[in-house]
Amino acid sequence: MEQITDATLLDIHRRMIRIRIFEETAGKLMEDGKIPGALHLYVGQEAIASAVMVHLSNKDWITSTHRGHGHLIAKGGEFDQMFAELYGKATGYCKGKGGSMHISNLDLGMLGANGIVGGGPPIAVGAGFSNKFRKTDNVSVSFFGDGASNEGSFHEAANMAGLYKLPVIFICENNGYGEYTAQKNHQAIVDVADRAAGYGMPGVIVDGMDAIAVFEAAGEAIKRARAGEGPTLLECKTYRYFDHVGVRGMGLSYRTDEEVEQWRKRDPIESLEKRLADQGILSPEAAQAVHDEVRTQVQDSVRFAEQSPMPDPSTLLEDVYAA
Amino acid sequence: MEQITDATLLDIHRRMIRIRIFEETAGKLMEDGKIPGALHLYVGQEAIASAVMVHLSNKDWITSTHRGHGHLIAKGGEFDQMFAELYGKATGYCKGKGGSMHISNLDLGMLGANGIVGGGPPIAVGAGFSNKFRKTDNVSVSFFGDGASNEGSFHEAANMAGLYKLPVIFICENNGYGEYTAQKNHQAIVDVADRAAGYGMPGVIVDGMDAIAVFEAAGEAIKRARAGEGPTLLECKTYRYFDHVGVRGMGLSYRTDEEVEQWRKRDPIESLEKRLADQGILSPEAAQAVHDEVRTQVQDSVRFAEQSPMPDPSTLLEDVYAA
Amino acid sequence: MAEAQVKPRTLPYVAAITDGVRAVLREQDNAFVVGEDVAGAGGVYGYYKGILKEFGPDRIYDTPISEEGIVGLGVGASATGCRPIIDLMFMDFMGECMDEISNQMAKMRYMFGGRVTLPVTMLTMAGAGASLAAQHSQSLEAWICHLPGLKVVMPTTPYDAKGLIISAARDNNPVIVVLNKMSLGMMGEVPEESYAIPIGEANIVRPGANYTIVAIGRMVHEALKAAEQLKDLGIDAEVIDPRSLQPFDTATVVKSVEKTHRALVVHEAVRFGGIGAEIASQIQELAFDYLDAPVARVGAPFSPVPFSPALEAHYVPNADRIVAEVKKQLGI
Amino acid sequence: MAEAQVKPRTLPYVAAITDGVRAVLREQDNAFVVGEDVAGAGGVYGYYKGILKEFGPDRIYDTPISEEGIVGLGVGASATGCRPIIDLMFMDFMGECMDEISNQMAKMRYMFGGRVTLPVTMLTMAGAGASLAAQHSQSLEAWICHLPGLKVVMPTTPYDAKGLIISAARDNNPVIVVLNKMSLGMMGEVPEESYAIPIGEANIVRPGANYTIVAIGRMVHEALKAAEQLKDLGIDAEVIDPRSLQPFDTATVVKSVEKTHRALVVHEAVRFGGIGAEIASQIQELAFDYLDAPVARVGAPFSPVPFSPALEAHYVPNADRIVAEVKKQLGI
Ligand SMILES: Cc1ncc(C[n+]2csc(CCOP(=O)(O)OP(=O)(O)O)c2C)c(N)n1
Ligand SMILES: Cc1ncc(C[n+]2csc(CCOP(=O)(O)OP(=O)(O)O)c2C)c(N)n1
Ligand SMILES: [Mg+2]
Ligand SMILES: [Mg+2]
Repeated sequence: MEQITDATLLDIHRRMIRIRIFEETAGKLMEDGKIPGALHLYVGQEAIASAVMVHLSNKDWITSTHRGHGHLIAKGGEFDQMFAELYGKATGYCKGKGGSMHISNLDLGMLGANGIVGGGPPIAVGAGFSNKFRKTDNVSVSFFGDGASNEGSFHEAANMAGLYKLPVIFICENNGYGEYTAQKNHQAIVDVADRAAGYGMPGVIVDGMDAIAVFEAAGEAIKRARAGEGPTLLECKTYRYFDHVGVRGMGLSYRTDEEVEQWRKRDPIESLEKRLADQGILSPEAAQAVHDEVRTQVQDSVRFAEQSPMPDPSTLLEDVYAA
Repeated sequence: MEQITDATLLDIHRRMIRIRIFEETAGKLMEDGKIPGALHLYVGQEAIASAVMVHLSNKDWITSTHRGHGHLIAKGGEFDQMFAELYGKATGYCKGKGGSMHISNLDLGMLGANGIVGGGPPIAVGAGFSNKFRKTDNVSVSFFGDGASNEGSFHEAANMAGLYKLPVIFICENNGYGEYTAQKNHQAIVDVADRAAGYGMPGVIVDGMDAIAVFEAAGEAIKRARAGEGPTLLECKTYRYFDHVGVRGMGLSYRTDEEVEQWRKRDPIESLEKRLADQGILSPEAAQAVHDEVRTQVQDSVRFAEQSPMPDPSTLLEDVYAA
Repeated sequence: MAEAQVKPRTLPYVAAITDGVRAVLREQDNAFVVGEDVAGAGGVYGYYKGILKEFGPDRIYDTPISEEGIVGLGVGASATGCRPIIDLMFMDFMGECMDEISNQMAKMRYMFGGRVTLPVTMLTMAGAGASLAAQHSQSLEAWICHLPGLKVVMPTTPYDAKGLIISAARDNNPVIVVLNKMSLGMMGEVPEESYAIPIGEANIVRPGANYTIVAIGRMVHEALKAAEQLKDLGIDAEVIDPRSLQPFDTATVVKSVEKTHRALVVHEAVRFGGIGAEIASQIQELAFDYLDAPVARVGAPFSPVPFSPALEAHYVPNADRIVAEVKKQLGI
Repeated sequence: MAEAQVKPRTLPYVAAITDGVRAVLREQDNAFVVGEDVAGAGGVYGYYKGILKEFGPDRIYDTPISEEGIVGLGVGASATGCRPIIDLMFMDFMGECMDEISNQMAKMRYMFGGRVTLPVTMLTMAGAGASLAAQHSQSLEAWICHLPGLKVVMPTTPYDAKGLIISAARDNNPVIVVLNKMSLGMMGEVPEESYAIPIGEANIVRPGANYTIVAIGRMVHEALKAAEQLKDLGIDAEVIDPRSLQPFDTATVVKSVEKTHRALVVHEAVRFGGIGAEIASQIQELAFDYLDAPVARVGAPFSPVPFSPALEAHYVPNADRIVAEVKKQLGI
């Protein structure tokens, strides 16, 4: 198993902070009515995107979900273009045409958030097929939720990846809920990883609140994929702190405060910081400096987004077709 | 395990003969240009439909596939209305509107052949849901192929059946091919039953050429379902003797003559007859008499179908909507 | 049972949907609701609020995120003695279940020679205007109106929402009820008792003398606003809400055009290939000699629905665009 | 490379498809074919015969029966540097993959602000007349023409089949090529060399003076037969094959109607909500003052496709029904 370096640990840590602060800020802006539409926030799940993405280059593809900001940030997304997109501004990654649910950047290898649950896995299979066809050693990673694992599209994609031994990693971020429906009310199994056997691929379970565990498990899966040994289904047990949409969301009582508290006690950032401090890699003060720095970046980017122009109505019918 | 009676054995035997002779005749009529459209023949797989169906009443539902004649015959389908349907006659089960791929009879609990691979499982889940909702102890059985097990619809249906613990039995007739594509070229697994674990249901494998083995395994699964213990995925390893469509079909060399011969040596009818003879339940002569009787019935029914009128064009727009 | 005489009660569209579903569950023992987040959460737009509490878990079920499975459940259950109400959270998700809708639900009766009956009702949410972008804002009624075997209704008021849901559920055919997310807060009179609105009968929501506007779904309200503006131009527009798109009440529309000599069809869906094309074609086929000008159409332009409010505002048809189109047609 | 001058060669439509695919695989290194039974079997209609042998297993792949997976593969591979040709065995199976077609393939470029390009070509088989019943005989082009982001072409001759497949594959957008199963044996001239037919340009297959017939897909041939019959009635029909439905060559059609003053649109699809409604609407919008009669439409009646040949013969539009509709329109 690849030994994790201090630099990588710090890299993961910074990505997690970037996600956390971006998301907290975005959620507030949405609930204050500044950002239109619906935001699905990633807070609580930061370890997964961050620890997976440090293994990838811009030529490795990912597909994401409706809960996609974290994936894009971890893949290198810039706050300016991200906030601008959330605000629907012309300077956004998608020129304001996509918004939160379709935020994307091909240059970073990010094939888009997706408003369709289960929309991503077949596309990731296509990207993996492409990587193999073009004889690269690049991989594609498909992030999806526990809820999405019940979509037929996931099944078809997983079967095809297994069949063609494609360099695809299926990462199920099992946060225990699909919207307001608990996992036990949407599938009769506890571990989504149990489905891997049906596609001829390994199914691996990892603690999604533990960045280092995710780093190691994802590293194994990605190494296998690059080596032409085929796909892996990696299930990360995790939790989202906020509501399905926004922060407070609809205020439904589908889960208890105690449950949320239990998970928050295992906060992926806090526990990583503790470990980094214990090992003398990053002092609490230095960690705080990262937070502060990122917070400033976020504030700057919010300002950038707010000051950016709305797309001109004349652009409405542009970008439907390529020349 | 339920002890099989002589009467049941004879019943299964007769159903198998009825399927075999019906199908051989229908295939010839199609290839002679008498029956329009496409027939997918069940010859070789007779043990499965026959041994499952003896467990069911007319109030137990089944969904079938494009290869559906055998299922309907085993469920009690009459040759007259079946041949008439294949000929597109007004006297057919569907008044000529459905043909082979949609042949059905609700009174017998047969929810139709289906031209869509994977179209059946979700409907069987609906029927199972209905059985449970209406507080009956009836079950529904969904027949589907190895190829169909790669459709997203199967996945969604299986997951829902497992979740709600529905009285549904998923019977995969694994004949090794989806059209001209061998199983190893459409999925990375050998046993479709491996997928059961992913839905929280038992996966059982049985020799689909052995009527008694199918009877026993299906009996267990149906008993479980009736008792409210939920669904089962039962995989029956089998083989189709003829081409994907028709008898000679497209004449492609996607499988070897030796392979066909190997399977034919394990013919489900011959082996059952041998066993019935050995056990003194049915002498070869008595078995022959069943064949002869059925052959005469088939001939009579072909005559009935041929002499039946075509549907009147005035009926074209009938049956689109219910009153 | 003697219904007590109640005085007019107003409800928002969202509560009228609930009221319709409640009426169905009361009057039909074999009716139940299935869909994503319908039971525990009461639906993401809240229109099943209270149903679980009132009717219990045997009558309303949360499902996995499995649209094809949900529709298949509706098909199989309705074929075997139940009267399911299935919920498709957003109409945009029809892509996930179009096989069960189009190849099974719509065709099964015909393929079986009329020997099966599918009393299944599907509720789904359409419409743009909420900055939900390309995959949560579509109006795809054109797809399903093109499918023999289905009925399609689009309630535009609280009154119609309740009444059409009840009619849909009483109908012995698959009926798709297309709701509109921007109308959820709209208030209107909704009687307490159960009542049905005949499927296939258009509603003349504003009688008028010299112009016919056929408005689909939420566009009815924009057409009414447009009609007010048109008054100043001396145009007395008749606004027709077909309510049911399949079957479509051609007669009412044609009769109107015979009187007014001019017509415009408006819908939220993309103009090219929208249901407006069918309606415009029918009008010119059947009232050609009465027409003083071509039948006009207003619909969304030819792009996916944009996210940015700045673009979406220019995308979704509204009263101003209707008025502009009328003026263009009249050369004023 | 100097192409040798070859003398006209005739091929059946089925072989012209193969020829088109072969041309694409030769000229585009990043093109490959994926679909059910396309490689080993050469396709259930045989139009990939020989491709595996000529190009090897790296260029053509059999897939599982997973239509949504197949289309998703096309989306993902085309977004990342390949030019896939994906095969959907029957157009009826669009129900299984409509999400990947409509929500991903059609919209991705727009949603991403134009920052992705999807050069993916989909071949699929439509049409009734082969006693294949309701789920293997449909013409569903209306669904996909209503989706901004897609292009849709329907080749009606061997020449067009090859040329449009090549154009589709050279196009940098998702293009759906709708083939017709009853035309597979039709013979026609097909040059050896690679050639493209511009997408969006209609073809006037029979010039005429006083009647315009716009015929979609295989109906072009029925329209040509009808035109012969109409000669005896003194009608000199111009038959237009749009070839491309999205984008649609409105100008050519309108110009024809301005000359002929009468028009009829014919397609195999169900008449209600078919693409004929869009075309008829456009004609009356843009050529209203030229029209001597309403634009007529011929399409399939409002039922699923029946299995029985006795019924199917009355279901599928043909020359006689076109002639009858013309006569009705003219009152003769
Ligand atoms: C095809 C489709 N069905 C339903 C929805 C509505 N929806 C959006 S997110 C969601 C829950 C997804 O759950 P999961 O996959 O576990 O992801 P999570 O939200 O937990 O990250 C649902 C049902 C959708 N967007 N697309
Ligand atoms: C949705 C769909 N995709 C493809 C087809 C074409 N098709 C018909 S039968 C078949 C093979 C089915 O294989 P399997 O499920 O193993 O059943 P078998 O024919 O072996 O009985 C295919 C691909 C179809 N009818 N429906
Ligand atoms: Mg989840
Ligand atoms: Mg098979």
